[in-house]
Amino acid sequence: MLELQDIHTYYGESHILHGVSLKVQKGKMSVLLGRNGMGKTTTIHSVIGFSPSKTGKILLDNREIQSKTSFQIAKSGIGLVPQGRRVFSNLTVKENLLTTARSSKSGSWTLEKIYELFPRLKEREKSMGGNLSGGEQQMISIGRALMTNPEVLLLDEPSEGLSPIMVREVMMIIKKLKEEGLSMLMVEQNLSMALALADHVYILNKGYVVFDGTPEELKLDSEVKSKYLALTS
Amino acid sequence: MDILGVQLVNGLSYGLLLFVITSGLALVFGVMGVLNLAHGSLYMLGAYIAFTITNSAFSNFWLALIAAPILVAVISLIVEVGLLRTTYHLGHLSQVLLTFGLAYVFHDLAHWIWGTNVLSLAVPASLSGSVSVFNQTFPVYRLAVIAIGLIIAVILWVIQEKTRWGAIIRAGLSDKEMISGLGVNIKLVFTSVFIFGGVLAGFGGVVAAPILGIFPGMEFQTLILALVVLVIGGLGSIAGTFIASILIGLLETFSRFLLPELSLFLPFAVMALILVVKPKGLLGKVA
Amino acid sequence: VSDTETAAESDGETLKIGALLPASGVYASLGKNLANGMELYFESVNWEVEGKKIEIVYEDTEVDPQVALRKARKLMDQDKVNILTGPVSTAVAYAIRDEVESKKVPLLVSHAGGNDLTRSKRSDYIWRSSFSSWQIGHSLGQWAYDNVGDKLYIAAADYAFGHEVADAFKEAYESAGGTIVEEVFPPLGNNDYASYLTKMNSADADGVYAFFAGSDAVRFVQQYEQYGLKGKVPLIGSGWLVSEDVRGSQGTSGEGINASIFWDYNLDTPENQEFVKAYEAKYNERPSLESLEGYDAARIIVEAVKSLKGDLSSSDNIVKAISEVSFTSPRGPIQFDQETHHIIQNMYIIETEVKDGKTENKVIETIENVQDPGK
Amino acid sequence: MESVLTVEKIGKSFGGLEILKDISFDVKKGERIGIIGGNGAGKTTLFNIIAGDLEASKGNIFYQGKNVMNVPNYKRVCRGMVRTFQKNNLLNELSVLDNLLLVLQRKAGVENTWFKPLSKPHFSEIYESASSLLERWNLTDRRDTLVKNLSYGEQRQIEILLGVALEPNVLLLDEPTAGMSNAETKYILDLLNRLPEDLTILIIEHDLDVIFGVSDKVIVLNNGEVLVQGEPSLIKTDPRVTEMYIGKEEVI
Amino acid sequence: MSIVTEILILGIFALSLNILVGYTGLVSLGHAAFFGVGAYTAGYISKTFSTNLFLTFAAAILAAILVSAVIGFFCTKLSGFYFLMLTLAFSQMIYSLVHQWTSVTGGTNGLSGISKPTLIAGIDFSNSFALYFLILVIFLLIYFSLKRFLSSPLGKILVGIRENETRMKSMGYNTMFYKNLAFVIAGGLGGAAGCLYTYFNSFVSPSDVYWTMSGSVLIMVLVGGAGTMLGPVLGAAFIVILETIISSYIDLWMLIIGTIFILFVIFAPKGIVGITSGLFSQQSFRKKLNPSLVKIKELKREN
Ligand SMILES: Nc1ncnc2c1ncn2[C@@H]1O[C@H](COP(=O)(O)OP(=O)(O)OP(=O)(O)O)[C@@H](O)[C@H]1O
Ligand SMILES: Nc1ncnc2c1ncn2[C@@H]1O[C@H](COP(=O)(O)OP(=O)(O)OP(=O)(O)O)[C@@H](O)[C@H]1O
Ligand SMILES: [Mg+2]
Ligand SMILES: [Mg+2]
Repeated sequence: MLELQDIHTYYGESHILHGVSLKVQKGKMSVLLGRNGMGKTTTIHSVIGFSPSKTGKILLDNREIQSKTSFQIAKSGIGLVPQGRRVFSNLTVKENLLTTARSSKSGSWTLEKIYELFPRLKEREKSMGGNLSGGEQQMISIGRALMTNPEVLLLDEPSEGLSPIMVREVMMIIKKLKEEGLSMLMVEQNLSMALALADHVYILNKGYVVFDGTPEELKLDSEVKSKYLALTS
Repeated sequence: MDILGVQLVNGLSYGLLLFVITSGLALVFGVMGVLNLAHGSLYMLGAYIAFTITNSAFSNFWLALIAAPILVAVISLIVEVGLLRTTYHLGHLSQVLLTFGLAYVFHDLAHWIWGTNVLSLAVPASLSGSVSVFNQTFPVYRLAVIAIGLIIAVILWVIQEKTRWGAIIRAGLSDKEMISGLGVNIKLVFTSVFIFGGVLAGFGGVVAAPILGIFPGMEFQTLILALVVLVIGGLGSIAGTFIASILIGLLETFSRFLLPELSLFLPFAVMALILVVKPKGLLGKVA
Repeated sequence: VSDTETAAESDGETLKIGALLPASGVYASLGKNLANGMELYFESVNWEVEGKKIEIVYEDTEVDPQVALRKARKLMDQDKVNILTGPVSTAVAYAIRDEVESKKVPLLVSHAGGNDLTRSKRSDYIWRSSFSSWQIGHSLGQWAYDNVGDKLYIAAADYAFGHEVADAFKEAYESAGGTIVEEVFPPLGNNDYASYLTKMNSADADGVYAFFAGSDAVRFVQQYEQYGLKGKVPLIGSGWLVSEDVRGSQGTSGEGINASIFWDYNLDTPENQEFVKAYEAKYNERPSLESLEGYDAARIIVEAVKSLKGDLSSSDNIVKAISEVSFTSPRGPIQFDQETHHIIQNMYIIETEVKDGKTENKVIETIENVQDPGK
Repeated sequence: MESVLTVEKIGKSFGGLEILKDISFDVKKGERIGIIGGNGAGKTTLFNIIAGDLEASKGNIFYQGKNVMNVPNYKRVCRGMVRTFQKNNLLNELSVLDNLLLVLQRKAGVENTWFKPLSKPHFSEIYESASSLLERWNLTDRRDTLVKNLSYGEQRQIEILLGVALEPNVLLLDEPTAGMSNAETKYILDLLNRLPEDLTILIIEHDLDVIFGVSDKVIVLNNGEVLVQGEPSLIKTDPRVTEMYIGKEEVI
Repeated sequence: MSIVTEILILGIFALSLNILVGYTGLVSLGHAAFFGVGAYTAGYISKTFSTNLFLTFAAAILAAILVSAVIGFFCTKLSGFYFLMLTLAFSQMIYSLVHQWTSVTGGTNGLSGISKPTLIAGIDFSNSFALYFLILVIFLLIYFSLKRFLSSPLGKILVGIRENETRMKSMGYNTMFYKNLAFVIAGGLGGAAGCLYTYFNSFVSPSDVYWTMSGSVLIMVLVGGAGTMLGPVLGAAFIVILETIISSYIDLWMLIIGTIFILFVIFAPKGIVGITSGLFSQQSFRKKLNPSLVKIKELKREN
């Protein structure tokens, strides 16, 4: 569904991604792991066009999208839950959800369904986005992306700031979304969540893909785990 | 008693004239975060173009009222796409400086094209008469201005509060990158808003010209007043701009009537007072 | 502006005139007309006097005295002009006064009319060929009492010049026996007179004396009509209320205004007819008051240099020569008051009337040889 | 042990919405308090009030025995009460080192020097402590990077670093490890446990490993009220906490 | 010579505004108020009381400091555009005061015929070289003191406030105090510049207090390079030279200056200093608290 081929991305002079290649199969979840500052967000940003890659190809449904601008990429069916939430602080909760909403054949998310999912948001419907708590903002961020009814969803640390009970809730949704055929690329620090959901795992280190395999393979590879994820057990 | 009544109508008419002039500035600022110091210049161009049209073969005020704003919109389009767009990533101060430079450029262009004489725009016969208000002669045109101001206020309020457009635009103000990442062509939206701001400025120029006149430097005079109105109302609030326009209109009218020596001082004093008491203006959103 | 080709230094073969005139800002059109007037006269003498080539170096004063001062310094230090002329704004004239005096460069003031320039700020090097605010205001006082009534309302733009004109008028009017019911001073560049007019309308006055110029004059006179005062309360004032540059924009609203001024387009003298004809032939537009001022200033300079036989070596001699110039100008006979350094000239009372849908001024009375008291 | 911070009947409403209702608790010197609670329970709001960044609608805060309700936020910092933010709040256009120097010059009490350049020769102690801090936090190679050019997780670390560098008496940490990778989270956990014993810490976290790794006592907020407070072992097994906050263990 | 003197004076003025705009991140459009207060104070005292250099200079600075303390008290409570507009409002109020208080200020005509300052009885600065050197010495003193001040810990606090005021509070800084301090220092130096301008011109005009003056000095700072020491001085030089030269040759000089601004904004947003530093060094400049590469805190609508 989504494929990155040999992506090189720069911030000004500094070379951040060194030939990243990865794939997301239709209806599957690929997870991107790695320590802080290794280039995970940069990868996501390369896909959505915030920091376009200098060389390499990005294919969505076999169509090249790397030279398009962000709004075109998003419109061609990619949804984004960014790192740090980035809710529109001067819009109400409801406006945050509705403003960029789009309908499409691939999804059927509506305001009611989002409210059902996050009852907290309904309670805060008229509050300004900027006044919400961290976790509430994360819910908006997820809801907002779903409301664009994408075919591919990019999730950059969706569990950040969510309480354990909400994390579990979000996991359930993601599972359901997969079943409905949505393809996803997720960056996640919460390992148990990541591994429970992933169909495929990539590990980034300093802009290089250093592991490419299934969660099971990763569980067995203790060297990779300790070296790149600082997991001892 | 009668004289107070007439002054009240004077104040309303002047206030709504201010609103017509300021609305475009308020819209562009509220929506794009661009403090368009060339707004006064677009206003001036509207007036001068209207003058040229009414003094051409067509010689028709109503044609000028439609054509001048359209021409100003074209100029706005060129400004936004050709210049402003290249500076959005540099922060808002850059746009202030850029539009300030533009104001200079437009000033001399007008000087060059239309010369330095004082010009005036004749009102069509249907609006040029006078009627009696509170037993005093009152120009019909000023009553028409009240109506025009109210219509524009309603249109803007609907656009900003009742359509998704308004929300998209405000979202763009909060995080431009993110809104495009969600599939909105924010550049196009910004261009349209700027053009619409230009239309309002040009329209304001035509409507104001019969009252305020057309002369070199008119744009700076208007700009300062418009900025005062904008700030008193609270940045980004159309309703606030509306209230502030009427407030300043009444204030100026009555201060000229009662305390003429202070009329230069008062608008600024009121602005300072309001900012000290309500740091975000009358209806500005509180942080 | 044309004619700025620089003859590197003042070589003794050219008469270099530094013209400090606004080319931008609100007074730009006055500056342009002054320049046109000067050039018209110099052209009539082929840009030459006593074998010297005449050259004008223009500097834009904008509306900022500080800028003007900078430009005046440049004209004196760098261009080494023989004579300075110009300022439109009185503030500019005051700003450059000390600099001019300390550098001993003759300044022939061709517009700025603030009283003090030929009173407390008088300088050996400064002579004025235009007018003073006293002349403008004072000249209408007696006439107003005789012809309008004994209760008047005064409205004048709120700046030094407006106050001076209003005061001079008041002085003359009151000594004639009239009373001023109220004075109001709207800010310079005020954009809407509605409030003032409404108040005037209900005041108990026989007429209104107004001093406004430029865009203020256009709006004031137009709105005077719109608010129903025209024809009801007589409007009188200074000539700028209905001068050549504003009447076109006023439509017919200026009809019936009486004003006092030192020149009018329709002044019926051979000198004036000749001037008007020459001006219209060259520029294809009517001369304004400022065109006349420029024209006269140019002639004064030429006459002075003639009497010096072209000897420009001493600025004291130039000043002396200027002070002795007298001739019959399009505005009538003029000469300098040796005491005040200010011009003695006729003042005219004009009336604005409608002809073929346009307004024209008509001279209805002449007050001869008006001399500023100098105090 | 003496109590260093007392929260007394704190309440807060926004508009008509009551966000905090009569929150009271007491913190002894050197205690490590974990604060947990569902999203929007009011944890950050409580911190804002304790730190003086937000006015309470009612109630009192006592710090070191004195009522500090009328003490402005910066003065509370000077008296040793320091907070970090849930949302990164740094001097983005300055380098990591400059962020740190601004903290350290204040700590050293030289911030009002006005005629001596802030440079190594003049203020060597400050530069040295900056270097050693950066060294310890493994950030030496990030020293001259502008903060805005750091990754999200790296910025989180600076956020904590600036708080710790002030060597406070009371440290309020708002979700310090959110967005940090496992390795860094572990490091922070170690670090917190190695901080001086008499330092009082209040920490908000959703990562229960961190909470239970540092806290002596846990306070659970729910809908603006204290649901329970007590020993970590007690909290872990409290059925209300499981129901409201942790959720049932389910196999996915 | 006279043009250099003028550049030095306006350079001081621009440097003073730069403390606010470039370092503290407070974009003021009312700085002419202090320039005017300094200029009028010096002028009025010279005309009515004494022309003593130290007396007039000290009085001008003191008056400017007092006025800026009052105005600053209100203005520093605001930020962004509201700050900008409030400074504008106050300066316009001072302008109308100057305009109306004719007995002291001379109204629209300004104060003219002001004598040059005297050092001690008999020794004065009526010689333009002497005056030039006096101004040069004052300029150098101010320039180097300011440079040292801004690189001191206290100066860095201002930069911190520009970047993130809430964070500075959380570090324990009383930001309100420092903002007021910056405002007063900037006002005092602005007054000093105004005083020198009076010495130089022997004349004070209301246009010195008008918002266009605030606008041009802001442009000097931004075109030169805000947040740097050299920038404002270069900006002052650039604008003064440009205005003097261009307007001598062309009527439409506003068109030229406007176009140049626009080119600066688009192609050299960091001003003249930004261009030159780009040429001379790429790496070393990125380090340290070097504000030249730091964007001015955005005039953002706070939400
Ligand atoms: N705007 C920028 N300019 C320059 N360098 C940047 C910029 N943004 C990020 N970097 C650098 O790029 C590298 C990768 O950053 P990225 O945000 O992709 O990391 P990440 O893997 O998402 O980390 P985290 O887990 O902390 O979010 C980091 O070293 C960071 O310092
Ligand atoms: N300024 C405000 N105006 C209105 N409501 C607010 C404001 N600030 C916070 N709230 C509301 O108060 C509640 C508590 O917010 P707070 O940030 O304290 O939650 P929290 O416990 O820190 O949650 P999280 O774990 O998600 O960060 C939220 O529901 C939020 O929407
Ligand atoms: Mg990241
Ligand atoms: Mg929180």
